[in-house]
Amino acid sequence: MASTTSTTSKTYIHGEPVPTPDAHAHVTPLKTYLGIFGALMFLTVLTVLVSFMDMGPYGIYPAMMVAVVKAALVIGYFMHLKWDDRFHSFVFLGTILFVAIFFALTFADLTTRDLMQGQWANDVLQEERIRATPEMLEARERFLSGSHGETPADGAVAPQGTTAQPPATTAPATDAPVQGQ
Amino acid sequence: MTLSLLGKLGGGLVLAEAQGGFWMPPKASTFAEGVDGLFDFILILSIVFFVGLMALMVYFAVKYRRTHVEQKTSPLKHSFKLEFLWSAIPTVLLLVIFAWGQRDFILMNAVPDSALDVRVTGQKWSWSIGYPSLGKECQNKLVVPLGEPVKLTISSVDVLHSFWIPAFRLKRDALPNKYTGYWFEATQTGDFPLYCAEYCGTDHSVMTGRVQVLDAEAWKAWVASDDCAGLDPTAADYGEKLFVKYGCNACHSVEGVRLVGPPLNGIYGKPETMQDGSQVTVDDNYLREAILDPNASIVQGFAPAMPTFQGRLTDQELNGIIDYIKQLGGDAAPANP
Amino acid sequence: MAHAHAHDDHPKHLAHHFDMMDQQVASAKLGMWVFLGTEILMFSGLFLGYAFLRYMYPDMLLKAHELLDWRLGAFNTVVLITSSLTMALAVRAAQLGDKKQLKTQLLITIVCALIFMVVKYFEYTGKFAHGIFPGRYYMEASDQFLGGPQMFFGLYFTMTGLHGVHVLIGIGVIAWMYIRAGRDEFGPDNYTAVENTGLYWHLVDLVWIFLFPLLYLVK
Amino acid sequence: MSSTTIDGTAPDHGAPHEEVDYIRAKKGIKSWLFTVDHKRIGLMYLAAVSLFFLFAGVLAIIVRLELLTPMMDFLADGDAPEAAAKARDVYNQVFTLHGAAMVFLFIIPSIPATLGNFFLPLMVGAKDVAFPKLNLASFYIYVIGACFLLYAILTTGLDTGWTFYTPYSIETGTAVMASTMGAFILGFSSILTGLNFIVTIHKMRAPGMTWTRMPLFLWAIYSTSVIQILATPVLAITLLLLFFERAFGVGIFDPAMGGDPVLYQHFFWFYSHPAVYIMILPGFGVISEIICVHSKKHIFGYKAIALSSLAIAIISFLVWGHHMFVSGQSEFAGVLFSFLTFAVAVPTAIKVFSWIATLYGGAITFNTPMMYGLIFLFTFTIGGLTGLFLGALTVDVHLHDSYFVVAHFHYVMMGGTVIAFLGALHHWWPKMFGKMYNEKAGILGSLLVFVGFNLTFFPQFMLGSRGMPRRYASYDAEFEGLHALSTYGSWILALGLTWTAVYLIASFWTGKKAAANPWGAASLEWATQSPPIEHNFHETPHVDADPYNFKEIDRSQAAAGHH
Repeated sequence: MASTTSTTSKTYIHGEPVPTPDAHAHVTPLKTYLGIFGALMFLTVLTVLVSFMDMGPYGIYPAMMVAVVKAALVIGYFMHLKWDDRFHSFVFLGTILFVAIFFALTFADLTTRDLMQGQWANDVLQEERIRATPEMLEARERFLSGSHGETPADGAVAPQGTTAQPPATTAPATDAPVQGQ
Repeated sequence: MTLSLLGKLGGGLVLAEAQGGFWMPPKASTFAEGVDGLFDFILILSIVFFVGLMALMVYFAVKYRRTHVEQKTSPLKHSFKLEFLWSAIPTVLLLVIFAWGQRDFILMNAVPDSALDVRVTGQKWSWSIGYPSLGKECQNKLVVPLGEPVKLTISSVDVLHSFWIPAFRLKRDALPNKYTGYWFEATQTGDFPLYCAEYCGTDHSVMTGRVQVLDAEAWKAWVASDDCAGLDPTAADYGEKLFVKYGCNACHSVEGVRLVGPPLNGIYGKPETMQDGSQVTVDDNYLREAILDPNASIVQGFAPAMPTFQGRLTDQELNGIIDYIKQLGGDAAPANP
Repeated sequence: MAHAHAHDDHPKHLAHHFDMMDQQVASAKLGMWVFLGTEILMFSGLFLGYAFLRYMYPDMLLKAHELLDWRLGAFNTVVLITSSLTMALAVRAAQLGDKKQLKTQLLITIVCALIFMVVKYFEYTGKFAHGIFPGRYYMEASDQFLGGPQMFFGLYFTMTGLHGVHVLIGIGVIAWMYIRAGRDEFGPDNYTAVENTGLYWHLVDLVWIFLFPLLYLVK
Repeated sequence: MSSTTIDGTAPDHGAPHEEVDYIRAKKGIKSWLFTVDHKRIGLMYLAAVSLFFLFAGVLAIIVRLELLTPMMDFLADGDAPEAAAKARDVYNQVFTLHGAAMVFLFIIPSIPATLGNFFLPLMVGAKDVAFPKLNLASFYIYVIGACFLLYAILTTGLDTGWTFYTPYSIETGTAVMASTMGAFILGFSSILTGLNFIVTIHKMRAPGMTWTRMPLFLWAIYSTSVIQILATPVLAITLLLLFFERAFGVGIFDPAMGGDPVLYQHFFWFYSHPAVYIMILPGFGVISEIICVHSKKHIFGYKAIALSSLAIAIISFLVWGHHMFVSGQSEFAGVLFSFLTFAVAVPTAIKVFSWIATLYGGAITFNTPMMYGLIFLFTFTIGGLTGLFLGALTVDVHLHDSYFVVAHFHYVMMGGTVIAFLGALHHWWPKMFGKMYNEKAGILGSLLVFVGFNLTFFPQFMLGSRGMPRRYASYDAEFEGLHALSTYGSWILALGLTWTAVYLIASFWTGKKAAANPWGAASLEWATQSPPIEHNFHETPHVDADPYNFKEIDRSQAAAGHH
């Protein structure tokens, strides 16, 4: 019922003899690599430029689309997935699928909480629901009104309260935070 | 010993049968019927499947036991019909269970407008149960009227807790960052236990209380009584009541006993050794700081376990508690171990 | 051993428990791809944390990211993409058996990675100088509030920090490849180690491709 | 014994040229500590895992002793109230460490890392796993992780429960950071083992071993590894975030900063629910092997069992929210997760039905492995069915965090995995050590374990449904009888396990020499001598039939009955 074979020239990668896999053979031409590099640089510039268009919270969509395209280029060409064993693509896409499950089901909770839970103390504002003290609300107001983001933040003009504590304000700015657009 | 145990157990079972059932505690809310119904449905289903499977297993095991070395066995490898059936039938039954549970679950969360508003606040390790419309505030005691809808809005001031009333078949976690809750209508007068069901630290096991369901008359009497009444700042026992209301007594004894935190009797005006070795005299300012920012300085030999009361106490309440600690007797041993 | 490999044509780089070179190479590559999968899932937790913040506190997040300098982020993006290119070229050189090219490209990759880390260093110290520390050390207690910038920076330092650790590990591994290349260990028949190092390095790049717009750009 | 023939007969042992086995192949402590032989690594895991099982088991006995009576007494030093408060702290640490040690140090590595390591390469007909050095590394990573946990125990202990729920885990004064680091490191051990197994199964199967000729144990280990690969990284990042939360307050899990403890639970259970299947799937695999081999019957529904393992692995990622029905997640999410939860019950049911159908028409030997196989069917079926109560939304609202849950997961984890582990140890003991244990002692041990186990945990179902919350150190007097019963059961269980350890260890000296294939099994691990030689097989085996093709199967009947 069973026989023995010594190790011969055949590969048994899936338990069955298969012709020698060809994963090695493909050498990408230099031109392709440079082309991909150019495309990635172009997309980087593009995503920065798009971010200057004031799209508010919708800015995330073009940014993510560009990032996905860039990722696809890196994976497909730099990482050779385009010519690689199909199963590696399967592994990669499978991983992405489970990341998607993680996100989707967690957000299935986060985004639907107020459907029914709004009835518990829904007279209280989201931010103030529990534990927010007046000082916190004031700090929030201060922060959102932009006093942090817009000053060159070298301490002198920082809003009150940021001057006392040690490491906060002494060293000169090595990278001046940029003005809010 | 074993006999007495069996007696106890048997007695317990008979007693349980009288109060509720073999499996379940007494049914005391409108939801209990539905929950127990589904429980029984799954139980019967489980027993049928379990007994059936075990009977088959034992039957096969005995009938096909190996009696001689060369015993031949069946070549049966699979049967599509059988496999389809035993995939499809459980699927249908499971869908029924799901749908049943889902329906009641939604009802459990749809609060009628007329419900009596009760606020439940968990803290390490006690429950405050407030009645905004009645101006009452109870400790570890929930009093509800029979046959009237009651809405509990649950939250916590420190870590997660969970407010479980087995007789009502209801439970919901108390969170520090948002309100949760449930509602019910009690269907049986009596006195039932309530528990904290989410692990919350040292005294989790004693974070329990009672639920009292009162009939209309008793309820009226209770509402009019001064049980759980709001606190009068001019009353002599104002500080003592606050001490219980905020659960201080769960960790701080006033009889010289070492609990989670240091006992408080006789400490006022005395020096205490802190964790960093420094000596502090217990005065009004120290007590104020110790209540508002408990982890700023810890008495030697104790863990930093106390939640902050910043933003939870009014100045009047704070003074009341400090006055109470001030006048506590001083003949007990000093708190230091 | 004596029984298993009695035959003479046992390739130099073949480990004892494999029958065939191709089998060994395919195993190493599959292993690497599976490992990359675990890396992606690990980072996904941080991205979900970011998504949570964005969902719960959009105003704060949009405001807080303005405290980051997009120019430094963009510069680092360019540096990393360049290093990705040189890494790919290094693999190509190994495939073609061009030892000199291989060493040069690996060296450029290491230099790019070091530049990335140096820029990160200045970015971090710059933040620290302004009191921007993660979490509860952010500026002062009075600057923190529920859903405040302390959360954004807590996550910013965690994400970029974990990514930075990956860059450092990458530098170590690529340096090792450089040393091995110097010992003439790689050739057209044996370059899986370089290839797998490349895969890892590209993944580090990939993560940054997403971190950059999310942390520095998105409004 | 030079032939690798697989024909189901017990080959004549003491054959002329038997070779030196893997245990005696090399001498000295170094030859063990630096070995890359998967079999030796498996044995080192077995030693480590057994040690931690003993440790966590002793903690369980302490828990049960405290719960013998309603008051704090066993752990309390006297009757004073302060003694009770202190004893409650000790109790909290004891149950936390019992859980953490059992989950992270024992159950997760139990079957995969010990028996998987030992038998996976043998069963695929390979000389070793794909990455032997990585395999050794993951053992040492496991040891380092365990050291972190031990450090936590020896310093301030840990009192968060094994789930590390925030915000309690952020503010407690116990060694949460050391413990999370420990679990984080253990996670890497688990990931690397899983990675190794996946690649081994993909690339190193012997000639002729197609996917459908793999023993079901391999399918189970494969599915387990898939979960390890996909879920454990999320545990790693969760624990890392918790670590940073304590170190500098990232805030996303801390309500005091604006974070959400429920988000932490999502993160945690995204790993920890699939982890339940990391724990039980290898047990499923073992049972498939045991039931077939000891009833000499072809498995019923090979494909259904194999694919249901994979299906469970995937669906297990969709159901984590059923740990959170009352946690404050949205009601919609509760309903969604409840629905998905019932989906995972179907493949599990298919397995149980198939195993019982396998018994039909067999030639069943009542030896110790088979006893454990039957016990598994009994206890796991209870464990599985009680899961239905907890998946149903409203019933779970009542039963959540009660002793019903405690009983349920002990029926699955202990009645499932541990029983399967014991069965597997007995099934493969002859192969691993070349010695037969005392069969009568084995049967006695299995009966003691069976009685002790059910007596310990069945009363807990009743405790839970009647309203006993879990993680309570003291309780209402009405629960005393059932608790006492449970404690008495734990003594019988401990006796049974001790007895098992004694006769198994005794077999090293007193056991008869085992044949290469004492059960007449047909899978590859039995095709080499017992214990195997260092490189497993003299020649690469060639497979041309499936692993349940016993010679006792009546092929004439098959030919007649087919079509």
